[in-house]
Amino acid sequence: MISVQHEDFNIGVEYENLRISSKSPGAIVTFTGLVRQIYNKESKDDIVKSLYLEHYPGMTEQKLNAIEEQARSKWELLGTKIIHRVGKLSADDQIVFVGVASSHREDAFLAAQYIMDFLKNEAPFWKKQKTQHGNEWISSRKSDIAAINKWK
Amino acid sequence: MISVQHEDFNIGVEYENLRISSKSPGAIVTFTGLVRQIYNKESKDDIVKSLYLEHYPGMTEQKLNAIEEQARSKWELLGTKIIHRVGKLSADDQIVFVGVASSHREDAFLAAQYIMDFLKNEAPFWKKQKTQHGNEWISSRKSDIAAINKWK
Amino acid sequence: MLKIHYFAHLREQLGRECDDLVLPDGIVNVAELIEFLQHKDPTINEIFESTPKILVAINQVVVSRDSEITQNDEIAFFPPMTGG
Amino acid sequence: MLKIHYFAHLREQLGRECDDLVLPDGIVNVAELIEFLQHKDPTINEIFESTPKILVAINQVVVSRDSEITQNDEIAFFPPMTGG
Repeated sequence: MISVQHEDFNIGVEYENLRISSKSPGAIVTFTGLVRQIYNKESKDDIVKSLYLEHYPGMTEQKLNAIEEQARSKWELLGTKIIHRVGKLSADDQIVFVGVASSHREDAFLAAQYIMDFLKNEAPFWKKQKTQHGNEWISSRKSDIAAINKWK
Repeated sequence: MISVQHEDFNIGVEYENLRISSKSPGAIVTFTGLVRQIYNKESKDDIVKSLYLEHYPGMTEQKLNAIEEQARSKWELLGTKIIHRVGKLSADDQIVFVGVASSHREDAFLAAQYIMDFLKNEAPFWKKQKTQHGNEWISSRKSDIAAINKWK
Repeated sequence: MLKIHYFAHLREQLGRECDDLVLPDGIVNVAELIEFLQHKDPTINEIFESTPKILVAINQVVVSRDSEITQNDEIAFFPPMTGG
Repeated sequence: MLKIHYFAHLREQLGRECDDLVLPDGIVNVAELIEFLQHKDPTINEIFESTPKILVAINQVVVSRDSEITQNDEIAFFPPMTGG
């Protein structure tokens, strides 16, 4: 299941939903991405005041569903959930949640990583951060693009 | 932080503790292991009625601390938590929790997997399961032993 | 009628979210459409000249610049994704 | 005095959790201690004969069978771990 939403989410609730809706899982992995106070290590004085998340309505949901489907075809999964927030966020806010239930831990770990790697590169979201130096659209990271290649 | 305990644990609470105690994490990964109703795929009629978890008090805590320390020396982590239950458990009960907070998702995912792989092979816990066919000590899995080798 | 969407800094630089455009005669693929828009709109020209990598989607699927465009397609231009 | 702990099915087969033993003369390493215990206790002999892989810890650290034992060590025998 996927959700693109303005509202915050609760890991405890999401975990329990996965646990209850999956048939006797042996392993549940959750990933939560949060807004770091300092996004760029090289400029440590740039404290993130807020983050604006733009998306492409329609395409975003379609892409997240496709990524979830790909993961479910590659591993034996009992349940998956993807949540991504949009709009204005502050430092330390939660941005993204991926939850995966499976019989075995390897499958749950791999699927959660796979979903995050593809979400980063293929789901149409864009981040703009506000620091004391003004507003700036964040560029994509080489390490995120490289992360895709390990699945090929 | 590690804990070997009889009591159940709450993922929502553990996640929030990690989130609050870590300084501005960008990624939090949680792994939860649960008692599967069917442990062994080859004997599908063996429904797990209960599970008894034995441990070696003292050595267990020492080993979990060492595994946590190893993970913290290999990756840049902002917070870690390991919980393992002992005593009598039932199907679908939670057994083990690993939570890792980091600036980056790769480190959080790798550290959580590393901790689980070493916990499985090196922490002195033993499982005895009760099915309709009686009680049986569970043997170690080849796949768990193999999992260690990928870190060498 | 083509619907052309712009996202992130493209949208900001352009000062609008989308354009409606009747597919011009002789325009067959994405590359040709971009060239047409660059001639038509100096701001679009500037954006494409100054931005190293702009992605294109036709009907919500990322495509290459030699992909064919047909009337009523939904086109979108945006920088590489940075979600998650 | 050595303290010898048994865990999991070893403990169950033996019917006890631990033994106290004064380190016998001439016993220097784990292999020799196991041999000594097998001679002394038929159930221990049976356990070691029938179990393919028994791990040994000295003072809560898993060691190999040629590891030296000294008086007052805490010894433990157990099958491969199956936690998690």
